[in-house]
Amino acid sequence: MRRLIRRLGLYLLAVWAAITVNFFLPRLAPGDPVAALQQRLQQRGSFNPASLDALRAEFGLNTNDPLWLQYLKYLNNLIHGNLGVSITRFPASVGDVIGQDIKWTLVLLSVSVLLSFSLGTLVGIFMAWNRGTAFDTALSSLMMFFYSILYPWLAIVAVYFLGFNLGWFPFAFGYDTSLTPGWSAEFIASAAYHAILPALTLIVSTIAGWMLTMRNSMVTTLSEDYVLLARAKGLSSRRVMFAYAARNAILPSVTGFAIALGTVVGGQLLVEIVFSYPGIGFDLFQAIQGQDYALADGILLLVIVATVFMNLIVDLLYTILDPRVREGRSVSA
Amino acid sequence: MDTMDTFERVAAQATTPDLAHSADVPLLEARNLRRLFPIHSANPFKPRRAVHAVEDASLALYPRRALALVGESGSGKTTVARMLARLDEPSAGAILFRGEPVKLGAGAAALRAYRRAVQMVFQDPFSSLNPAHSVRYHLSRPLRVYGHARGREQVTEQALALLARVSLTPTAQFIDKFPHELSGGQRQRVAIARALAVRPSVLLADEPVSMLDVSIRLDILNLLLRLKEDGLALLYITHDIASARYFAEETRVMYAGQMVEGGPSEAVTQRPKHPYTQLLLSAAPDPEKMGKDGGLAKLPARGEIPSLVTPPSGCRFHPRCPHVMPVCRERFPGRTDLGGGQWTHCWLYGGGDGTEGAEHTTQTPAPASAS
Amino acid sequence: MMDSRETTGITGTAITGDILLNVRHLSVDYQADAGDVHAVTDVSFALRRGEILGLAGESGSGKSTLAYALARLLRPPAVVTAGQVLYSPGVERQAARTSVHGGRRGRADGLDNAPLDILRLTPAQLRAFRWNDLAIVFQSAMNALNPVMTIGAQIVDVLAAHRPELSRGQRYDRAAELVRLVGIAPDRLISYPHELSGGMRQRATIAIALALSPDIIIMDEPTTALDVVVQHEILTEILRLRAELRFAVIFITHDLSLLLELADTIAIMYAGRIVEYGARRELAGQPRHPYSYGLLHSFPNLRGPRRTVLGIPGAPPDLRDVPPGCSFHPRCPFAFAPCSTTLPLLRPATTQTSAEEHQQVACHLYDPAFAPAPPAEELLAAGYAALVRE
Amino acid sequence: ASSSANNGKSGTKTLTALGFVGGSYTQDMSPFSPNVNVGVDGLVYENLEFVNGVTGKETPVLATGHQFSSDNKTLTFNIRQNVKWSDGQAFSANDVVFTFNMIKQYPGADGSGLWQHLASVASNDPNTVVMTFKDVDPPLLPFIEQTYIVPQHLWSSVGDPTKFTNTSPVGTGPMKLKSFTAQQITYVKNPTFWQADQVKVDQINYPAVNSNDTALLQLSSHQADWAGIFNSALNAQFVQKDPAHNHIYMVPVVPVQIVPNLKNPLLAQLPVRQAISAALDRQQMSASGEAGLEQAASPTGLMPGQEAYLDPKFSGKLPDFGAADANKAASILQGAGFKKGSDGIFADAQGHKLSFKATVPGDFNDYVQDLQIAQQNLKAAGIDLQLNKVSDDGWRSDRSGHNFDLIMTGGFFGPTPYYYLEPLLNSTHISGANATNWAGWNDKATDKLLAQYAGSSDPNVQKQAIQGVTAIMADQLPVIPVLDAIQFFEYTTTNWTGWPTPDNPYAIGSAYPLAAGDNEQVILHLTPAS
Amino acid sequence: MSQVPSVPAPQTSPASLEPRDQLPPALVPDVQAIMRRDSWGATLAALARALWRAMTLNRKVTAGSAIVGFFVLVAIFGPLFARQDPLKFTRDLLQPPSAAHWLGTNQGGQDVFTQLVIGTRSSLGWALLTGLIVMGISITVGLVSGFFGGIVDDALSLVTNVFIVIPGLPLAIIAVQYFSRTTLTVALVVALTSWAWGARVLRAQTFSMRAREFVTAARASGEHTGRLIFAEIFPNELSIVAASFITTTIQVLLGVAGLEFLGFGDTNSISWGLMLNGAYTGSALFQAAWWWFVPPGICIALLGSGLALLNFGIDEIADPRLRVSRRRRVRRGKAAAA
Ligand SMILES: Nc1ncnc2c1ncn2[C@@H]1O[C@H](COP(=O)(O)OP(=O)(O)OP(=O)(O)O)[C@@H](O)[C@H]1O
Ligand SMILES: Nc1ncnc2c1ncn2[C@@H]1O[C@H](COP(=O)(O)OP(=O)(O)OP(=O)(O)O)[C@@H](O)[C@H]1O
Ligand SMILES: [Mg+2]
Ligand SMILES: [Mg+2]
Repeated sequence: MRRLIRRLGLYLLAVWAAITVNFFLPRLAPGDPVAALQQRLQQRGSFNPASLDALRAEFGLNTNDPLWLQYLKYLNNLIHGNLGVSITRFPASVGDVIGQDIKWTLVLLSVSVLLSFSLGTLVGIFMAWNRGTAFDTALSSLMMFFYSILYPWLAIVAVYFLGFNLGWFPFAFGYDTSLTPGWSAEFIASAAYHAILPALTLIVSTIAGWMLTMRNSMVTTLSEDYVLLARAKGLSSRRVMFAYAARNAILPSVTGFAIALGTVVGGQLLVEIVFSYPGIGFDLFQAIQGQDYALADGILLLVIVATVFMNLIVDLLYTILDPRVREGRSVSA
Repeated sequence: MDTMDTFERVAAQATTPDLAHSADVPLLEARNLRRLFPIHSANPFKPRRAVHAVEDASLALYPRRALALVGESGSGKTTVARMLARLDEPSAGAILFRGEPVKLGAGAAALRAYRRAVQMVFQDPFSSLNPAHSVRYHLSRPLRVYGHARGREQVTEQALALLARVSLTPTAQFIDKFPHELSGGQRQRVAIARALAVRPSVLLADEPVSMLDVSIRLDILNLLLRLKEDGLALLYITHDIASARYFAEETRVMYAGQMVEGGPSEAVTQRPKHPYTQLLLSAAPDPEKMGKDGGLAKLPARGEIPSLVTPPSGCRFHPRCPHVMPVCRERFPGRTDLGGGQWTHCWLYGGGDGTEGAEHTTQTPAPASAS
Repeated sequence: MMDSRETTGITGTAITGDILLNVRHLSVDYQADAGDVHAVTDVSFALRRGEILGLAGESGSGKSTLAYALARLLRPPAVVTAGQVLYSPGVERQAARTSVHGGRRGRADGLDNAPLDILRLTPAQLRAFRWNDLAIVFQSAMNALNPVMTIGAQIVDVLAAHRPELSRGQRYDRAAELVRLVGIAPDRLISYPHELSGGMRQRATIAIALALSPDIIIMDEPTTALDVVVQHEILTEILRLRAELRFAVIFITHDLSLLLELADTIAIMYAGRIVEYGARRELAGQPRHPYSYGLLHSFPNLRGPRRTVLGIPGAPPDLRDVPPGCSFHPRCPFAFAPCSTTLPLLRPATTQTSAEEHQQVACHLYDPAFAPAPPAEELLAAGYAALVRE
Repeated sequence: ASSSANNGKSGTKTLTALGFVGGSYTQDMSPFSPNVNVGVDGLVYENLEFVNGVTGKETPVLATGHQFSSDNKTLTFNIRQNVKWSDGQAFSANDVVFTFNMIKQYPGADGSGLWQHLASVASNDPNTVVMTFKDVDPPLLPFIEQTYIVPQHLWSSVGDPTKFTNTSPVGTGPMKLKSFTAQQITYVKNPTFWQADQVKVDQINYPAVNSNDTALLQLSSHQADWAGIFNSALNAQFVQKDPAHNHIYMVPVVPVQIVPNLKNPLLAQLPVRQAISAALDRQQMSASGEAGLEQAASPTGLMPGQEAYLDPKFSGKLPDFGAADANKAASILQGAGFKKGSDGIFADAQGHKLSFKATVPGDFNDYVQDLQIAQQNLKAAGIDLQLNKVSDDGWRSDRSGHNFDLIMTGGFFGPTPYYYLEPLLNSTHISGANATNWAGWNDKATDKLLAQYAGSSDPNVQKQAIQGVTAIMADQLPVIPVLDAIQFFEYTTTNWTGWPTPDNPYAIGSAYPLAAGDNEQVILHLTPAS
Repeated sequence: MSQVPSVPAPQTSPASLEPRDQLPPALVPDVQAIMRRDSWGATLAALARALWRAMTLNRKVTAGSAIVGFFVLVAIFGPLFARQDPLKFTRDLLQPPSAAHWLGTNQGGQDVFTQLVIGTRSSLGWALLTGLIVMGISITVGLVSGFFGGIVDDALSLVTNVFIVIPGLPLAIIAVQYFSRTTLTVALVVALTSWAWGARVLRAQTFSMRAREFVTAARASGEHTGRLIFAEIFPNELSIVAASFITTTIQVLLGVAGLEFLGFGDTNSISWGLMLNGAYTGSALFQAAWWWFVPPGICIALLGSGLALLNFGIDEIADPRLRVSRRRRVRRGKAAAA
């Protein structure tokens, strides 16, 4: 019990620290968010310093409060669940912006992370098991190549050839925009169809990472005596592979998976750019470029909380996966 | 190499101890050591419990003498040795080195000075050697750390000499092997060589020869005997009671965390008094006693091994004891001196005046010379 | 179920005439860049149903390697370079099996009674063979349990793999029965390995080995971490089971006293070879090979007057570069000319051919071609004494 | 996104426009919001008059005309009659008055700073709105004309219009909101529009696009009809793919220039500026940095089409800088007494080297590349140029703070060159937090000409004033124009015809909100392709 | 065993015991042989042999070494053979590959091949350097944190968790605005945002490792803490460390290239990422200028997969238990004959 509370406390501390960093970092960068807005206004004609001042006041940027006071106010707002108002999307609130885009991000990314993780881990297990065979060599070389491709490069090539030239998949948008989003079969089918290419590129470029992690840790486990004993027991290869070797080797992968799942809520900027796919990564990108502190902080907060939450889950999972953890003999990675 | 003589000599010493020259002050002494291991339960709401691994263990190691620790597996022998090696902190009790209490929070320098004098051979050679390092590394580290050898050539020389002394020949071949390339017995010898490399004055040997064939075992024990003659104090933990008889002046028997009997080895092995010691000795394989058709002898007692989390009340052996009396269930017997340096904790022999069972003498058992 | 038609066992306990395992000219190398380590060389022996074969010998002489080879568990760089391990389950066992297994284990080759070469089993055959027919307890038994599975699960695992017809409940009952056999309370079945002491883990491993009552159990120093009481209890239990189930045991240990109590047959290994092989009584009474002799006189006795223990002077040979001829000759008090040139092979120690006489020895002293008469035991004693005195 | 034109289910004729590249939408349909959604301005809400950014020509919208008083202190708009809001209510001058006064109340909504010059806006009768000025400022006219008018009956209660999301906008324009999702804004024809019979477009879709590449592919695959994007591959991937239908029409609006800091004594010397200008390879910059879409600028700072504002000495033809000529640059410098040092760099008699830093926002790829070309050009001419890449904000503050040697930047623009030249050259804009006379050009003659323009509402007087300034530009190089920045405009005639063309530049065709008033004109001109 | 052989107790004097620290004369040749074997030259030769052995361990590693080796050579010597100024703008815009321009030219008329060759040094160099930095941080933090546990661990874990959570892209954007826009900045950002993961894995490993008996044994033999961490525990994590060095290097290679791709690079220099940025902003692929877009992407992927393939040898190199002699099985003649 005490351990649990202590862990929780540590995580809260990490959340606080990360929030703090996220608060101060962008504000330390030079510049003024309204100046970015000014750019936009300027292009509409002449611009009016008075209107800028008015906007600045509306965004709460006219303050002469020292940074620390702003920080305290920010924390206070957070505690009250108030994430503030986005500048780049003014007058929408941060909550609205996030709420509207996060569904896409969550569905696309969690599905592809999940697929990539399970496939990659599975392949890693087989690869370690068949270390040095032709299967291992061929498949791993291919996967390593995809692993090392710069993601946007792969995505652009996919968009251009598979999407645009061959027309196998839609190359833009999250769904056929002539449809009304909703729980209609047509819409869901369309959304699924539009998700294929982004998900595919994501999976292809990340799967080998999972594979490597699993394979490396599996190779070490395979030389353990308990694996030898399991083989001696005449268990099926599958049983030895999974219940004995993989089960002991999977902890690092699980940690990675949790972190990956946690950061999912941050979106995947490159996917969203290249596929014009709706999502939160692009919002974050724009927020940072437009010095939209509130929006950026809001999204980052989400990422932090999600990551920490996933870590908590992993901690619990660990006690199931590795009984030694319960006694503090080994720790969650 | 001289081989077989030393046992004889020691045997002579053990029966007629001539310990005038051995210091009156023990080199390393343990007083009333106690060790509890808290148990972490998956259920955070359960009350905290603990393994009572060692209760009130006292012993003293003298130069030129060996103390054998035998007993049930899981009775806390290793735990005692680890506390003496300062790898584990006792929950209670004191450790004295050359009569001085060993301070728990002493700095790194003090610790190293202690380790220069006190070394331990670990029980399991499969886990106590670093799989990433060769034999050479294992041996050269203590040599360098304690300044016994400098420069590659000296270190190599010393390492080879150590290998030769533990009969790992050809030395030049073994020096570059990795632990996984060694058989169990070979690993055990590397572990011994590593401890010897420090040139300690106290050696805590935890089943150091259990995986060696008898002839090499003899070599190693002879080696230790020679070192003992040169002034080494030895703690010899073993399940091989016969070797304790031959090798150690004094033998202690542990049961479920408690020392139940002690005294000169010959006395303890030939005239065991405590029912557990008797059980132990009757269970020891003995070809001499072997029936015509082989097979194992029948044991006088049998029963569950006690839980150390909730140890039996009173004498922990009472659930298995053929001579159990009501008092055994209530109080732990005090120490009864049986003469000739032999003592035991058993109600059969009066239970230490039969008075305060649970609070038996804390006095370090006198060396056999006292009698 | 037991067919006692050829109960000609030496000790009269349980050995039947059926040869379960016939090891022929088995050699195992550890391949290394610096030169191959010949850990097992040309080892042949037969193991009969119900027999307990004690394997003793020098540390590093290849006992564990041999055990692994028999179980087909060698890991690189170990390689079987020659030999066969023939396994004949025998009719009775086979019949008993099929009723239990519902024919699942039926031999793919249809040669139900023909001996199988374990070293050439297909993966499927191997899986069926393992644990059903041969179980093993590793030398490092304490470290051989899966840290993330309960002891119970690891026992049940075997049952699930080989006895699919058992229900879950039956499997657990069996597991409870097994741990009780080795002196662990059944409520510890839900414990994880790290929650048990070294000795308990060793016992759990033994329980796993007994799970399927296989034909052959190899035990590689299974009791090093156990006190003699527990050891005694476990071995008693094994003896009882052996009498009941008539399996054979290969028992590797350095505890010669134990071996002399326990084993039916004893093989002594030196430098990768079996140098002497015989019934326990023969070996106890009259060890023939100079090495065996030294060994049997190198352990202290517990009871009775203290005696002189001999040792075997000299150092074990380099297994990469075994001396020509008899590998023991550099240390042997009786070495004579042929020893350094000609390799002695196992041969009957005596000329008389009684059914009871098994004793075989690989020593030129017992080869009429080199020595006119085998040496008497006093001679061996004197020889050692002389050597030691040097 | 297969919703290209004419394929609507019930025969609706749909136009798909990529009006906004930048992620999902959040609903924000107030024309006074800085983040107003595409289509709100122009399509839903209308302004008083449309001013053609290319030709300067005015088209009446909600006002049928306007008149300045002779002292230019009052401005009267004649308000159109029979206009209805899309909710059926009648539009009147009161709405106009309301709108202007609302801006006054909420300065955040007064993006153009109208009320710095306005004194009052009132309506004497339903047909006219009268605006009085604090000072004489006819150049403010376009900003007044382009203010979007909102209905009083709905907006009088909304409070701050910049914070009003206006989820069901009611306007007078040709379209009205059909549906809003984060991924697409859809407008349909407004049946109550006062020129409804002119509107052939039944529906406009504005899908949310995240990148220009997507937009290009959408165009190229005819999934979109209309856009305003920059992409180097426009020619290769769009125009060339279907030259008969796919067109681009890039409208130059303002020069991109290298602004010298005239406080730098070297750059204050005309020959140095001339030498720099002469050495620049504007063709290479156009071809490499801008994919050939932007052309080399004219020294006058005028755009093609603005020939009317040329000084007569140019005889009606926009002068150009001529090809890059390192030798010419060198000879100018030698003529001015500069000597080449051993490192190949010119220096003046005192040994001050012609070595400059060019400040540029690091993420403006084309600027960076242009300057890299300049760097090579200048090196050949004996002038050293280093790139000083800074953040956008740093660039902006350096620019207004005169904290640079040379800085690359665009400029402001409006219906006449005045809106470009005035902020750039008027000495009143040299200092202050929002200084726009970045070079620090302080020239009496220039100031006088600009004042002449500002003091008059007579187009001819204004024209003459600008002609004078263009001569100064060309002769004295207060800034060094490099390329003509453009408004991007791509369209396909597969589904719709009637787009603005160079022959008929009735509006800037770009599909983005910057050209909102123009968008309305485009919609009014479009007809389904046969 | 009834009759106990009675051999008279031999009279060996204690003086005949081996002196404790003297080398038995029989071992002198051994020592000499070992010393000879261990001379510096011999060690170097052995090292080279080991390297070669490692490189030729299996097909994957061989291919990986060949690829990485090739790029290393290009990075070192490539610039010597550059025929053109890689940054020189010319009017030969977007030329397809030809004899004059082996890989054609880009929108600026710059020679793609020359840029590719020159860019190798930056891409590879920064990847390796940053990979090293990242490893350095994660090893130190991970091992120290895992070994000490308690407060130290709590503090370091906190830092680690915070860095795991901070997304790299925002940091990069801020950094390039705050600091100068150089590759160093980009590399630092990548380093800062990528060490935490490795540290976590190593911490977990170390945590379970520190309880191993061999660590206790080393402590008992008097090793101090630093050595326990870095000499006892660390070598056992070498395969993880090396594997994660390789993956980190790939991540860094991709990370730096990715940031450059997004336009946060130092446009004064040449690297594959910057080439891709140019090709991306120049819509090279859509202009059918594949020679501009494809080669840098392929080079990154090739170098990355070369590095990744090396990973398949690390098990064997780092873990002595997995080292296997490469010789094929041979049946031993004499035994087979018997
Ligand atoms: N770290 C630990 N945590 C919990 N219990 C422990 C720990 N170490 C030892 N124990 C328990 O303490 C008791 C004594 O263990 P110890 O290893 O000292 O026995 P031992 O006498 O050396 O046994 P063996 O002869 O089997 O080696 C055992 O019951 C063991 O399970
Ligand atoms: N991986 C390996 N590489 C090289 N040599 C090895 C390897 N494993 C074992 N050996 C050598 O093989 C020989 C036989 O080892 P094995 O473990 O079979 O001996 P053992 O008879 O079981 O000894 P012990 O009684 O000490 O356990 C030993 O000399 C050992 O050094
Ligand atoms: Mg122990
Ligand atoms: Mg062994």
